[in-house]
Amino acid sequence: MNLDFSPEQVEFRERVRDWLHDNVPAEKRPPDGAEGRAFDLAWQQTLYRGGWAGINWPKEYGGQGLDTFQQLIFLMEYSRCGAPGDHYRFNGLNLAGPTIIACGDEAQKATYLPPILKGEVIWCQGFSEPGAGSDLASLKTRAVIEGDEMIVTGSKIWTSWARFADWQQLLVRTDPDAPRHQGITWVINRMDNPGMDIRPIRDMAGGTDLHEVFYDQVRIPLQNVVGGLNNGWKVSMAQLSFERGTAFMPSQIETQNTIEALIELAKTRRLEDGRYAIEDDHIAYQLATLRAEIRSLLAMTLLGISRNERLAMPGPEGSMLKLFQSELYKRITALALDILGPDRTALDELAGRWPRAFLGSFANTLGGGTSEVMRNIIGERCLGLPR
Amino acid sequence: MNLDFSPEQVEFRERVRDWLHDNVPAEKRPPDGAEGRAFDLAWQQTLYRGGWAGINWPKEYGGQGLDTFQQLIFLMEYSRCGAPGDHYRFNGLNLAGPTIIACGDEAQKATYLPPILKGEVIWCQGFSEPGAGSDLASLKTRAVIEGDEMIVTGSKIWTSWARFADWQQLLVRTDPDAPRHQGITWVINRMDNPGMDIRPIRDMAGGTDLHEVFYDQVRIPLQNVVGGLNNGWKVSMAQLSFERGTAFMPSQIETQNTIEALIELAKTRRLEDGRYAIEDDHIAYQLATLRAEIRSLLAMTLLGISRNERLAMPGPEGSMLKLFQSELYKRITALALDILGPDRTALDELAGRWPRAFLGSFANTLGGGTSEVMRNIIGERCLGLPR
Amino acid sequence: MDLLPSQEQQQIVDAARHFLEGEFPLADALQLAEGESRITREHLTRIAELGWIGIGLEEAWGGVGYGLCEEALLFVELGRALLPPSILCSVLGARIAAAGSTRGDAAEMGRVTGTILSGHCKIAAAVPRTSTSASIGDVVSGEFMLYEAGDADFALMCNTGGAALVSLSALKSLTPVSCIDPTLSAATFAADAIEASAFIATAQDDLYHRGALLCAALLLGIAEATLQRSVDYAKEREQYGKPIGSFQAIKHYCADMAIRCESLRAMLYYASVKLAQGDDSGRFDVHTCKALAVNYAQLNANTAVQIHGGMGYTQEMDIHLFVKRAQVLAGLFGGERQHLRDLLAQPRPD
Amino acid sequence: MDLLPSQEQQQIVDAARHFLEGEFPLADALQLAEGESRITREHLTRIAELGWIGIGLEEAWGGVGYGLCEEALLFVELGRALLPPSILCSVLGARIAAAGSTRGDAAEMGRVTGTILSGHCKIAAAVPRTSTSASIGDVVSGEFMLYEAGDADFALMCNTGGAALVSLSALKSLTPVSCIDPTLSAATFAADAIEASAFIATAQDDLYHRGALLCAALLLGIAEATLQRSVDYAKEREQYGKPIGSFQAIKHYCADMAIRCESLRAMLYYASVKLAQGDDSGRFDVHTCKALAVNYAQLNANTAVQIHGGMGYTQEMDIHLFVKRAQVLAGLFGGERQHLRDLLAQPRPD
Repeated sequence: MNLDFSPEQVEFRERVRDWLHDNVPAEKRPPDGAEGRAFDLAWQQTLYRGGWAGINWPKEYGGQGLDTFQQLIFLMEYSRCGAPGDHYRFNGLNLAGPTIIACGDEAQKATYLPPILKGEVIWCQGFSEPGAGSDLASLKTRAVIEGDEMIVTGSKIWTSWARFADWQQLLVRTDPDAPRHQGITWVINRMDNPGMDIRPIRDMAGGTDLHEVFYDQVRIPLQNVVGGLNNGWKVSMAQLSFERGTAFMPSQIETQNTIEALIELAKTRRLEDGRYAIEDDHIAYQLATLRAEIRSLLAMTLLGISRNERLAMPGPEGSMLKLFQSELYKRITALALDILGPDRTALDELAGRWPRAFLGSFANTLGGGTSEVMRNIIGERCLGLPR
Repeated sequence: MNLDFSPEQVEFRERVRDWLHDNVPAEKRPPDGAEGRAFDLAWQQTLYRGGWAGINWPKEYGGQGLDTFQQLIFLMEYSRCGAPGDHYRFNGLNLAGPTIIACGDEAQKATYLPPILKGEVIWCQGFSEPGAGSDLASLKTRAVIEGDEMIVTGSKIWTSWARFADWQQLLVRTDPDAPRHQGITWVINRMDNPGMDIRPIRDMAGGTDLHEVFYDQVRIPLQNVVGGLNNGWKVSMAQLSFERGTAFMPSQIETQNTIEALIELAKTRRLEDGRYAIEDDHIAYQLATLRAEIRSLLAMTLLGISRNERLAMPGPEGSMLKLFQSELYKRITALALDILGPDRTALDELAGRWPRAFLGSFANTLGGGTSEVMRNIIGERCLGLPR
Repeated sequence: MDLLPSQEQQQIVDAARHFLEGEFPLADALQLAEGESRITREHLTRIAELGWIGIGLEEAWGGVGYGLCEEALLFVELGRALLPPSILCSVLGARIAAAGSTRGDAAEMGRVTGTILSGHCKIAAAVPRTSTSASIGDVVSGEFMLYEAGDADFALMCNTGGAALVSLSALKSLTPVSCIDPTLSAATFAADAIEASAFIATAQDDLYHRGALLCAALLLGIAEATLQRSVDYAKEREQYGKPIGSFQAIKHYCADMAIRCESLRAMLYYASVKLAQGDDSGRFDVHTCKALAVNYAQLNANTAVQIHGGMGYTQEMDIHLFVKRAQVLAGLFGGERQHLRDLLAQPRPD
Repeated sequence: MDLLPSQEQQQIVDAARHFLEGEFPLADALQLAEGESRITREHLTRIAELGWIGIGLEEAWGGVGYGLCEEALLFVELGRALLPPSILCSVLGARIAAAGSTRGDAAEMGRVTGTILSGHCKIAAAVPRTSTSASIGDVVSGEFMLYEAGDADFALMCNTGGAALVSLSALKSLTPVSCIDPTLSAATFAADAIEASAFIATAQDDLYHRGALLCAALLLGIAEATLQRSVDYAKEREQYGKPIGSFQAIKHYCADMAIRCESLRAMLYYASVKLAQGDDSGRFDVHTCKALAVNYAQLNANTAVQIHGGMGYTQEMDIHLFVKRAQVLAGLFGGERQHLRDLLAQPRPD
């Protein structure tokens, strides 16, 4: 039990801090869309040039080959200084990339990994389907093998950033006769592939980052299959453990910024009765409880990393982090609206970012596994309860 | 939509109020045991002599033959003036009695109903079994028919007041080959019947009102069967609807006394920081919320009675009252302990009734159907969700 | 004593629900441009023709002559259909104007009463942004959030002291605000001693508590509509080969939502009767009702999003509109905190 | 950086758990008469022989020379086994006595340190009934709740200013109290300027935060023990033909309990390290830890009763003991409210 960084780690932290101080862009990220894409790629290019892209990715693919602790140090400094979020880069850096590292062949690694780190491409995901949200194994999008290609027909939903992505990690059913967890294949698809139709979905916070994607006889070369034909369930499970392991670390660290900002809000906003919000004991206790739980979220993250470091693979505890954080975030934003009183209905400066954050928070307990599915996973995989 | 009492009802209320004022005993009920039994029976005798026993029971069995609204008026006045609780009388007055009225034959009614109202006997229940708490239909206590008797072997658990009861309403399996909901019979059993062993269970609040009851070849005449052989499931379901309908009305009304007492406590107790508890906004909002929810509990009770009056039978909404009230009661007592601070660990005068009430409150969300079972019932029977 | 609606009352409810489902299907709201009102001037006159605006107003003033109970029942249906809060303002505004017609500029106020009742006058809701700074009387000051100012004639503002109608033309500078509820327009304004067109003190007609009660009715509509949608969806939508309503997680969410509806409906009936008959506990019961309504409607609407999964998070379904409207209504006629304080301050109700 | 216990630390944990399961099975507690202590004088000396009382005390003072982290790990196990809080008082008492031995009545305090470390001295916990009225220093005043006074030699009392040992013989009139926890005796007393046997100010050795942290460790033991029992029971107990753990209601209760354990364990480790190394955020982290611990241990213990059904409500199972002990520990070394206030008052931690 220690939280000491080695002299090398301390030195590393200084270098990160200095570099970020000099390089984090002053301007805000433009709203989503083509400008958002350009901004994200430019920032990734800056990171790459500075030698900070893919902290824990292998060096031969453009990464830095550093360990989880260095990644942690980097992310903590990164989050602290308010550097740009992952946004469109999220999928490539945290899901598709790590999956190709873990399950891809040499050619795939050489082809797909460097462009991610160099800020040349955006990736998206094609897992969920209209009929199968939480129940991934029941996916129906069909892929028929023909020669050295597969021909894909069906549809996917909840694909973030599809309109602005170059590549897609896609799950398709290649063997309809196999049991439902088998016969699924994980394959790389070009987003400008003929036969695709991409339709944005407006979410309740007003964003259009989510999409439905339709596939009509879309041809994908078999060499794009990662981890082998009909082995996609295993590949995607490996990925979900990244998603529930370290991929959300930045947003866990970010959550601390959010509660601190809310505490500041409570110190400056007055309630209906004229008092500052923080003078209301009910609000104060809620703020304190959230601050405490978010502090423990940091400790859980560090404990999780320590565990991963010893066990070499993220354990099911990542599900606890995901669930805990998403529920905390909902409580933070709901409390913010309570503090704002009648102003809570304003989506502009009047109420700051909070009402939009409140609306956006609903996504957190749905995307990447609903809270109910996460509780099932925790019950079954962490605690061994019967299905 | 009206809450007006007719002139006759107002006049009735005056009579109730006057009589209670003159007759409610000044002394507190002695603790459970033989003295408790004697007190309860004596008070029931007083009620009977005064013409207030069995407000809505048929006149021919000693009841008053009045309607639900008169019963409501009576109970409201009763609760308001702090008259003794049902205690040992609960089962006979609210469960066994109404069931015999609904499903018993003429002889059974004439034999068993008057002694309940006259304060001569105490009843208890024998439904749950060690292996089947919530899952009543899986009960295993066997009854073999032999001539005009059944011979019962098995065990029951959670029987309140068994040591001090004269009669028991017992559910036994009379046809082991029938599907689980069939082959069950509801029968009346004497508590001094040979072959019975009654073992008190100490509950977490220190009480010994609950029991396990063992039956070894216990003989019960078949004329004690209520509602017909193998028809016990239906009889007991009718009973559960009483239990979830009007039987808890007194305790619903009582809950209002409890929250008002807690508000008083908060006005006189000081917190660690020297302020009165009610000056803490967090405590104040919780008290206000509970007061509001308990007010709505009263309104729900009145709405339920109005519905019963139109539909002639308690609907599944009674399950909502049961669940809502038991969860509210837990929150009240937990808040009381929070207000008490370090004194909360004292079971005597120092902290008043609250710590014991807190411990006792755990029974409310377990007995008479756990909160989880109640939510299933509401989901399935009130909302029509699939099983 | 009978807390259920009478046959006549139930007919009002059934007719209203039937009309609203036919004329204002919520699907239409999904097609609106942001800030575009669902209720045009024309709609408002049709609604007025049904007698809804004057439903609880005395006949002597041109109303239909029913009471608060019928008003409350109607507003549950308006809440369920997500009709905008300006209708509530019309109902209350008619009372202010009618009372105003008995004094001061009597003729003018008599005329206004008529235009409100006939749906030819639209009234926007003005909510004090902090109650301490707002002063509402014959002269009005303070900072307000205004909903549906677009083509409105008056703004209605109200606090515990009374309720005022202010001509919208008297408000110099409205600052438009992007409203969380896409079916409502919003703006802020600062009033510096503006003369009200009419003001009515609480002692004369208690519009604050009446407004809070009707607002609670609108919120009950939200709580019930989101429960109903959730139950329907849970029966239909399958995952893992079963309707999701067979999973306890979903089933128990629905059960808790149902209890909230039952509790709030019972309380609304109870408070309506008590306030209508001027009972001692009337105000206590209204505080109770509004506090529960704010809490329960939000819980139900928010839970409905979770039950509907990803689809609930989109604007392709209507669930999000309930979530958003609940936030707007939470602030009208006193927030949850205020009503909780007020109800706790009262003596024990009988 | 590695937040997990080292191999050596894990050995301490394993050995402690093994010893406790063998020597103090909780089944024994169910047989005790009310107020009878599970830890006799003899038990205490055996525990002392294991080095537990001096585990975190510097060797120079006769301790084992481990640190706060090892102490915290040990106390999780003591919490799981529901050993009484007097052991916590012994651990802190030894520090007071040892520090006292460097000044004042040095010889006497040196002797006391020895008797505490060898388990020949028992120390009762005295909790200020309201922190405003209690004054703790070389002279002690105020009203206190006292646990395990029975055969104790000293009472330990502590607040943010420091910690004192008071000879039990100096307390004139104890008023016995029936304790909610049947394995603990309790009493109240009013101290009117009683001279302490020893006092140590927070500036010299911060026993308030150390005590709060170790108390949080005891509470984590409760949270984990009740989770474990619930999971075991949910796998075993069948209803409707299935283990109850396969029902989502129960499964999700267990999942939430598991998150609380993970959160609290991580926070305990983190706070132990931070407080031990005198980090700026150390006290913030302890406030956080104790506030979470009080909340989570109660939630877990209370939920465990519900999961165990009727049996959980009886004294035939041990669940009720955890519920009750959590109430006692909630008040030791500052309650939840106090720690929440304190952590909110601190600047943003790094």
